[in-house]
Amino acid sequence: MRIGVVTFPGSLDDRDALRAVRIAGGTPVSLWHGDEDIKGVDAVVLPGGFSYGDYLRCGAIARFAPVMSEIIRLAGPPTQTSPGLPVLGICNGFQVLCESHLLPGALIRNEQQQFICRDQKLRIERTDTVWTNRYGKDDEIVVPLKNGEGGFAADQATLDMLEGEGRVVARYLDVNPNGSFRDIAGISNATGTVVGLMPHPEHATEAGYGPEAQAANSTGDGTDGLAFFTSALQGVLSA
Amino acid sequence: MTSDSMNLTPEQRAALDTVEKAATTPDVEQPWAALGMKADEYEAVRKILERRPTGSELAMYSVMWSEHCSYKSSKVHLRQFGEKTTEAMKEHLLVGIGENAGVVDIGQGWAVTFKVESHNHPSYVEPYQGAATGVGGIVRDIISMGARPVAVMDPLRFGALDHPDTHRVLPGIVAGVGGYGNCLGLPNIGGEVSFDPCYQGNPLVNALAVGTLRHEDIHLANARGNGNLVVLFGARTGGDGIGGASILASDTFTEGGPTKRPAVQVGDPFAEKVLIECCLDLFKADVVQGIQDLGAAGLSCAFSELASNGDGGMLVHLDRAPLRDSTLAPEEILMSESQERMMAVVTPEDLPGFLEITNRWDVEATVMGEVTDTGRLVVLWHGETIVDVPPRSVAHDGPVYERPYSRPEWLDARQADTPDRLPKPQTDDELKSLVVTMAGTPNLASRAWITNQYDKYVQGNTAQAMPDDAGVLRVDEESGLGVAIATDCNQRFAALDPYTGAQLALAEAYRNVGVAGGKPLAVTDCLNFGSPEDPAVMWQFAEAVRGLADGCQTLGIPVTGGNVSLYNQTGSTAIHPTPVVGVLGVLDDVARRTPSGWKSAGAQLFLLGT
Amino acid sequence: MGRVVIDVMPKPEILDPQGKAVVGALARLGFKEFAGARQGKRFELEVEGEVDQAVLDRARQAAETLLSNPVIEDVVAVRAASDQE
Amino acid sequence: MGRVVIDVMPKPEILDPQGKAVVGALARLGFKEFAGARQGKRFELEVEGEVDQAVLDRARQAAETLLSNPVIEDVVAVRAASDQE
Ligand SMILES: Nc1ncnc2c1ncn2[C@@H]1O[C@H](COP(=O)(O)OP(=O)(O)O)[C@@H](O)[C@H]1O
Repeated sequence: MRIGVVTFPGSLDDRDALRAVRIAGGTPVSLWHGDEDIKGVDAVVLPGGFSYGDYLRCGAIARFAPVMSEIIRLAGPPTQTSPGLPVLGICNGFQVLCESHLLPGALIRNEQQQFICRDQKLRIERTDTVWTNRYGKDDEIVVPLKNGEGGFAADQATLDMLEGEGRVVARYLDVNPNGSFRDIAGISNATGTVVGLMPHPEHATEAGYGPEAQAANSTGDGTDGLAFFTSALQGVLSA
Repeated sequence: MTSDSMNLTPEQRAALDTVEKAATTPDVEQPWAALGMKADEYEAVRKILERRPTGSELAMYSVMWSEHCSYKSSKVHLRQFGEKTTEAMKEHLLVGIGENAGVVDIGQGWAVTFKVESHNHPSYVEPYQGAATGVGGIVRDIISMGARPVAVMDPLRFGALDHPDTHRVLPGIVAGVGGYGNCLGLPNIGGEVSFDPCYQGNPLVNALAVGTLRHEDIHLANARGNGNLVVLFGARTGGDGIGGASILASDTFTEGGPTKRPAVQVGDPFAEKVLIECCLDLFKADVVQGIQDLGAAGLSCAFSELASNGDGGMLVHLDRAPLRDSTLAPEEILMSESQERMMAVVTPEDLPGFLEITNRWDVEATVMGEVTDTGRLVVLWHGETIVDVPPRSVAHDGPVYERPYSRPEWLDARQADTPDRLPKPQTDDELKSLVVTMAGTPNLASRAWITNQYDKYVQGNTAQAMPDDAGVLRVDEESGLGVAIATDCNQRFAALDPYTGAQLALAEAYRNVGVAGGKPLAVTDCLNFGSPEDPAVMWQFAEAVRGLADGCQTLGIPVTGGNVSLYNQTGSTAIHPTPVVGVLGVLDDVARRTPSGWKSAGAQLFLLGT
Repeated sequence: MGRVVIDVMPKPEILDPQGKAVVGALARLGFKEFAGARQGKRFELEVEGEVDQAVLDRARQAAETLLSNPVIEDVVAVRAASDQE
Repeated sequence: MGRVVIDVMPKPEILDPQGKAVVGALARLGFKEFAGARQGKRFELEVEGEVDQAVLDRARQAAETLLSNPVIEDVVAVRAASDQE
């Protein structure tokens, strides 16, 4: 199972995502923003960071990278021959997915106007996506969150549509860290192949390097994020 | 490499201050005083050159001989760090004081480089950009050693928390440290936040960066090998931070006079992130002979230091420097502090490979000139020679001062003023309320409101960060080999007794590394003091250095590098002496680190020591 | 050398955290008469030669594809810079 | 209800990483005619009633104290919003 991780200039968590894929048992493959080729990978992770500095809007410039044209093409609506390339966008990757219109809505400046880094509790609400099928419905997990522009925003109709179709993948619990509408931390496309998530599951895949154990109440050792990556292995196999 | 003097208009050529012209016009008045030089320093330059300096030479000498670049007041004291370092203490030292940063062997073929530096004054003027470019600058020091930067720390000091100006300064500085570090993908693994009215008009922004490398990857700042090329790469040169140089430019450019030159530098962390990755690829491809980052004193520093550390001379065509502002005069280009630039020495054979990598990262690279065997640093401007100097005289043989110092008389009164005059809590309730009050004071309360703005997770190797006593990082993912780093200083102790205060700072950082499970190996320091022209301050400085050097000798770990920041004062009132000390230790396996805090009910408590 | 000015503002119905922070800060400084604030972006693009209709059309295209995100922002103006600007 | 528009731009001599990013991205998308770009801020402040000179003076004061950083930015315009805006 080969999972590609795109490096844009300014990507930061690309190496962490590659490591998470490896820990999950997959084969990590580095992809380069300037290539149109995705090396035949089975799924793609768009990692966190500040692609192209994010000076214009987060993800706005990365969306036009050559590799994104290919990813947008392959991840588009399912056809008879293909269910659509699974893509997980984490943080900046989520922003890129929204700018690419693979996911609805947008991510705006945190309500409190500051970058925030914290161990964040989430509820996993959709478990039939490629990226969350190893979680139980309504599992509560703790993974790091770190963003300056992480507030999920969309108009009422879009929000109602996402809720109605059960496309809210994860919701913030206890604290809404950035002013996201309806506490939304992550959403998916209709078929559950494309998922965008503001918090960072790749930073919670190795005991001792993730959230403090006592805060991580699902696995108890700070590895609550690993199931995103093991899910993909499972999900891609069964797809 | 043809020179193109035709690009200058006849007026520009006539206005240009060349070496030739300097030799025939000895009596031209030069603005050395306005550039911060003393009369005898200017005379010394004339003696070295056996003529008056050109405007460009004056620019170079004035900035390289400034306190900031030449350490002219502190040098005589700092020597102790070397002199008191025994052979045994050097056991783990791969590169010592003098290079961009020290390099320490941590075993298994791995090395670590780390250094702390100040960006105090710029952060007061423009808090966000000042702090941001402070982080950017220290990170470039780490890259230039051949290392991958892996973490930052930020010892910060502010005036009173409730002072209105603190509300201007603090949020900007914290956002700047965070904004730049977060965007570079460097976890922030610790630091300090301390409030004291002495910093009201002079906050301290110290930034520490750590990098890791394999032993064989060490790179040094020298220009060797006749015919090797000198390549400037990274951001374009603009008019950043050259307030003083405009004085010179106004000599040169008659029409219109000097344009407005910003005294502040604006950082572009994205450009630096790309520069990091680009440099690492260059090192991997083994196409770099010598490398130097551009910081304070910009090209003046890079040219003269590379040449001075090398074995010959250097010839550069300054007009080749890519500019952001085409109106810059050569003196200004030499002095510009534009951020996110590096300079490398590359063999002609390696140049194509070098350029292929810079192109891949969209980093602009320009061959500025070459290493020569003349022993001179020669700078051309459209074919005209505007600098011709012995590089060592600029970079290393600057003035050295033995400034007078004496123990201030008021120290006795200060030392006599002990806590004994404070009321002691008499009852349980008083004790309880005192503890609660103390816990609520800004200097003891949680710093989470600040540290929550820093990414501590990026790179996935942070084993310990805020609120632990020391930051702990994994260096080798297979073996778990890692490092622990802590920075400390209690300026109030140092104000009472700078000798002991510096040792207490060292001891605290040493203990913090020790309790985390690290074996302390090396020290870096950032010495923040007032004006060296005040004998009382100079005494504090001398005592602090002596204390730190003695302390290091007692503990058996060497100082590998650091930074001195003087003139931290408001009017004639200096800040408390603030010798910030960083200690680095090694852990064979970070899995065995010890975090602070009580983790389980029923654990037993022991008090160790006296 | 001509200059095009492009103004982009957050859509009225979208929460504007910066704008909210600005109103708060203004009020604290005593500027209580400003009851609302929104913060958007202003771009200045340089072109060789005159800013004619063709240039403005291209600039609008750039504004709508890259410089703004239609989900949260509106392009409120695309125009030649006046001489004073 | 009146509206004041305030435009703030980075000083010309100051590095503008945003502008740099915009030119680069425009060029990659084929908008090669835009040789330079700078990115600044546009604020809209709301007031009860008319925007008269007194309001504009106050707005300029706000622009210079809070909305811009004089070390690196210039306030390029303070004006009443036109009806179309
Ligand atoms: N400016 C800062 N940046 C990052 N970490 C900081 C900063 N200030 C304090 N910290 C971290 O917060 C924790 C508590 O700091 P401090 O109260 O100074 O510790 P102590 O009192 O134990 O020396 C430490 O982990 C320290 O590294």
